[in-house]
Amino acid sequence: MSEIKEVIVKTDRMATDRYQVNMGPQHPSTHGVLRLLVTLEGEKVLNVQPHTGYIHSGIEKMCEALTYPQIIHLTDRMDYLSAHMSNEAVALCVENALQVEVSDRVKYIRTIMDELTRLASHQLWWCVYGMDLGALTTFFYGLRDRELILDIFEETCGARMTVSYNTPGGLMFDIHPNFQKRVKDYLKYFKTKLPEYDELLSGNVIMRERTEGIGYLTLEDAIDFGVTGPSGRASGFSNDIRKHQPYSAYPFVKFNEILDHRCDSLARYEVRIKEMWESISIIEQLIDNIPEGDYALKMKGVMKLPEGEFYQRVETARGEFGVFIISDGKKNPYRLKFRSSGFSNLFALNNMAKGHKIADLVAIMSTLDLIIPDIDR
Amino acid sequence: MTNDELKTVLTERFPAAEIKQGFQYVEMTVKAEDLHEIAVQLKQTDEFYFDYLICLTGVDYPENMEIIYHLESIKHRHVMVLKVRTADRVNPAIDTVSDVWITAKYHEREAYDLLGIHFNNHTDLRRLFLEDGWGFPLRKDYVDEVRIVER
Amino acid sequence: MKSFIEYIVSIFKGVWTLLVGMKVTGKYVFTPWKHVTHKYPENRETLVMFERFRGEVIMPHDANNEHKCTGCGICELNCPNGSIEIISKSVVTADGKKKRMIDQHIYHLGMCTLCNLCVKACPTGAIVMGQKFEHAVWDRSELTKVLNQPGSKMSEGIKE
Amino acid sequence: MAFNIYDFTTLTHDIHVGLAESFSPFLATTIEWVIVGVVYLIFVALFGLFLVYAERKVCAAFQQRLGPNRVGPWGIFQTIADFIKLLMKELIMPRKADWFLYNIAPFIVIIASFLAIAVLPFAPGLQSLDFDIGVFYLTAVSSVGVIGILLAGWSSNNKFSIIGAMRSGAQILSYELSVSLSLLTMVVFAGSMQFSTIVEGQRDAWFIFSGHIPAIIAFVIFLIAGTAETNRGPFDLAEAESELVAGFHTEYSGIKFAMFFLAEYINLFIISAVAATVFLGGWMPLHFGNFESFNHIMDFIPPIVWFFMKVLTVIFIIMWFKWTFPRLRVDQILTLEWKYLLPINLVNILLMALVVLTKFHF
Repeated sequence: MSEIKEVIVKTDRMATDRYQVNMGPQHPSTHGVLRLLVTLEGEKVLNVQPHTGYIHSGIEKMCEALTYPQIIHLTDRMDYLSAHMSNEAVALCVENALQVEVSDRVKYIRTIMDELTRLASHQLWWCVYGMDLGALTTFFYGLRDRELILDIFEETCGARMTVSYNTPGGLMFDIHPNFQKRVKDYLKYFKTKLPEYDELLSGNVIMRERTEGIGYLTLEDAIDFGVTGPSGRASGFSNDIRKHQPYSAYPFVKFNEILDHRCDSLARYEVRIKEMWESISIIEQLIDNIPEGDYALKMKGVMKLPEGEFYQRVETARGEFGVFIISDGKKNPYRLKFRSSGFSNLFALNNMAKGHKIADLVAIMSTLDLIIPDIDR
Repeated sequence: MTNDELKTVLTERFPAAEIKQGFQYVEMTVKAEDLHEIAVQLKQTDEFYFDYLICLTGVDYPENMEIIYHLESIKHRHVMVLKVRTADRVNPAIDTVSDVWITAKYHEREAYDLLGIHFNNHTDLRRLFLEDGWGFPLRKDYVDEVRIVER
Repeated sequence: MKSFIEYIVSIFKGVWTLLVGMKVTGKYVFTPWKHVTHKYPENRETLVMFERFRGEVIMPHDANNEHKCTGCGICELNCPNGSIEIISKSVVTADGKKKRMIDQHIYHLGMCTLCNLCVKACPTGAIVMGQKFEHAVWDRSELTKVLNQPGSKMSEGIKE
Repeated sequence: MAFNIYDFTTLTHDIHVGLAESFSPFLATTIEWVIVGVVYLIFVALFGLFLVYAERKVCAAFQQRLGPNRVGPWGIFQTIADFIKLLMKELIMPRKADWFLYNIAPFIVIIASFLAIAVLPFAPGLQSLDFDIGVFYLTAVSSVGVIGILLAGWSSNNKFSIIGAMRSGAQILSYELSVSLSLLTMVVFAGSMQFSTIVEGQRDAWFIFSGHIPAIIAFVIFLIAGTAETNRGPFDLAEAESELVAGFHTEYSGIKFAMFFLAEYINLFIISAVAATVFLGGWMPLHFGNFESFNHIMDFIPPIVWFFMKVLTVIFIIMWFKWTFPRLRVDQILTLEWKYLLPINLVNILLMALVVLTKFHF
């Protein structure tokens, strides 16, 4: 109530011109239970206030009671579209703290899985973005292609989304014998479908009009707000952890960090489309060269981290993900903090959507690729 | 700058602070009253230029609360950890850095929500996730008999 | 004049991009045999899940109604959600020794996140992941299962 | 009563004569009205249901899905099941809604659709009103529906509804111009506003062929503007699911929602039928100048079948639009109308007038 009063007092014109709309928690475009308190003047957005917490599950608190291998299964459920990467972040953090080095085979498989996850996530983002713009057919094309990746996951990891495939010290299972063939088949298939994405949506004049120059986020603001991932890179914020602090097999592969300096919705769109091509290229470099070796190290039954503070950054599909473990030498972390990418990205929304139409607000929010459990944790 | 260089420069620049090499990054512990001043300097001095606040973590220790800032410079590509301890554990208060890094505004709201750390001069210090009057779940002495099942 | 030409060109370009988009969807509408829908309840008979698929935790019993579970409780320790409870009992064996045996291996499917940690930790391989995925029940209590069948016993030759 | 699938004139005439002989003139006219009303009602309800089903199936095909396939063979009873569900649902009204306007709005929308359907010639003799200002009448009544939409949005006491209604108002007012002007282009060509005359004028060649360039431009503009008038994607701003939840009918449930839903599909039918009548020859078979044998085969197909074939084709194209394109923004929708369609349309009328004057047509 206090917020509403504030807005009315601040208006310089008739207060009746402005009104507030609650988008969410049950709104078709928020993809989850996010509530946006939007102040409107006609169709123009004046202010967006995100209200989070509808799906806050206290994962950080839960982690304090769990052992390190057990934490993995919670990270699946935060950013459920980047499950592999979040799993890997915890696994890497624990491995670093214990100062063990996994075999190259594990590194390669992890990287391939990461990139497959990124592909799947960007596909889902693409189709949902189309849906938010009103092109409902894209939704099914994106899902159609994503299903096949999930099949690959299911065969090797045993689950489609909440994979829990990484463990501290390696992997849950070795890859399935069919894995390489399936991935190669998939890439061959998807390379024919990705140009279709461009034909259907990227080139479309309506889509161009809806995105060009919309949702401007300057480089300074992107850094200041901590907008990472493809959204930040579209503003020229070079923040690809894979490039700057390489982990797993990323040092072994050649790939480009996709940067765009146009800072608008279209740039964020195109960065993700280009990232899909990059992911394909990374997987192609690795898939035939998976070295022999153990898929998991022999770890102690009860892992106890040395006393200290350990931070691990990885690049998920929607930005930088950080795991910060403070250990007091016991089998559970003393404090565990997840730096989630969506959390920082969300709060730049007000800055980007101000002055645009309500339809653009939806489109801009969609380009940020928000996952609500990732924000609320 | 590498960690060692960073450590040297930081020691020169902030003699009052306690600086050590952590597991990965240089860690600098500052006094609560100096925090804002140092944060401004870390961001604006050209040799540091820590313009990107990666992560803000509040930790509940037995005697005090600690707030840990992970900072990165996009220009120089170095990372450091800034730490600050509050004097009080029950009613912790600390200066905000949200005017230095905007993203801190929301991370601080999260820390306020989950740990009850009060950030002075914060323009919009409301709870972020939980209802008003919930309690501060990330504190070690938080009890919730209904929702937390101990094994 | 130049802007007028641009205006005309923009119309034709715009229409062209729209037609390209319509080509893509048109390609699919006229090839209905390429539909990707799975007819799920109809294909129940032929639907084979991947061998590693994690549907639920089960305890295989052999023909003599014997399982491999020693009741050691490692799975219970490893479970992050507390979805496994081991109730053991003391049994007097043939040679007069007292021995702890499993009485009930209780599994709360409703709490399980299918993370595979219990299966991985099991020293005797007594529990495995089952393929069943249709878990809908009318009452929540039906989700609590006892994995070892009534009257079953541990098979011989399992080291503790 | 002589029933002739190729010409319903004798059938309707016989009914009229039979009634006039048996009853007093007043009673006969009343009974005729009732019969016509009931026939239209049944037709609209059935065709509406069919269109909903067709839309689902077509949309599914675009999206590589199967669409409804549970209720009955190929799911053909799905829409009937849905309709029964809607009939049985509770009618919920927001507490502070304007009771009168809220309840009357769906009826205004559906009445407007019914009014428009009256002038459409389905086949020879199957037309209830044959005004000499048929086109004029149609454009007039087809925009009455927007009043219902505005009332629905206003009276619902919901911000999303009012935004949707206002969008719809602005949109339909603008696109009414394009619809009328593109029809006017064809009126210039046909030299008549009477639908029967327009159809009769296409006996040798449909207007889209005989009017060549200006007719094709007018047809394209009519399709775009017509899609916008029916509030269908990519112009479905009034409903705009991802932005406004359901726009003006957010707060409607049960049968009142069904009325909006039905009206939307009737409007789709009307727009397609007008396009088919004015541009594609209505119930006229496909004729090519001197190919006598070809023309003869075409004549063998009954006119009513021709009419519905054309209508369904146009409906399919409009569905194709919807399931391919992203939605426009509200300012873009007005830009499209005022900066593109309207000037093109005005130039096109001039072009058409030139074509008619120089007799440069087939």
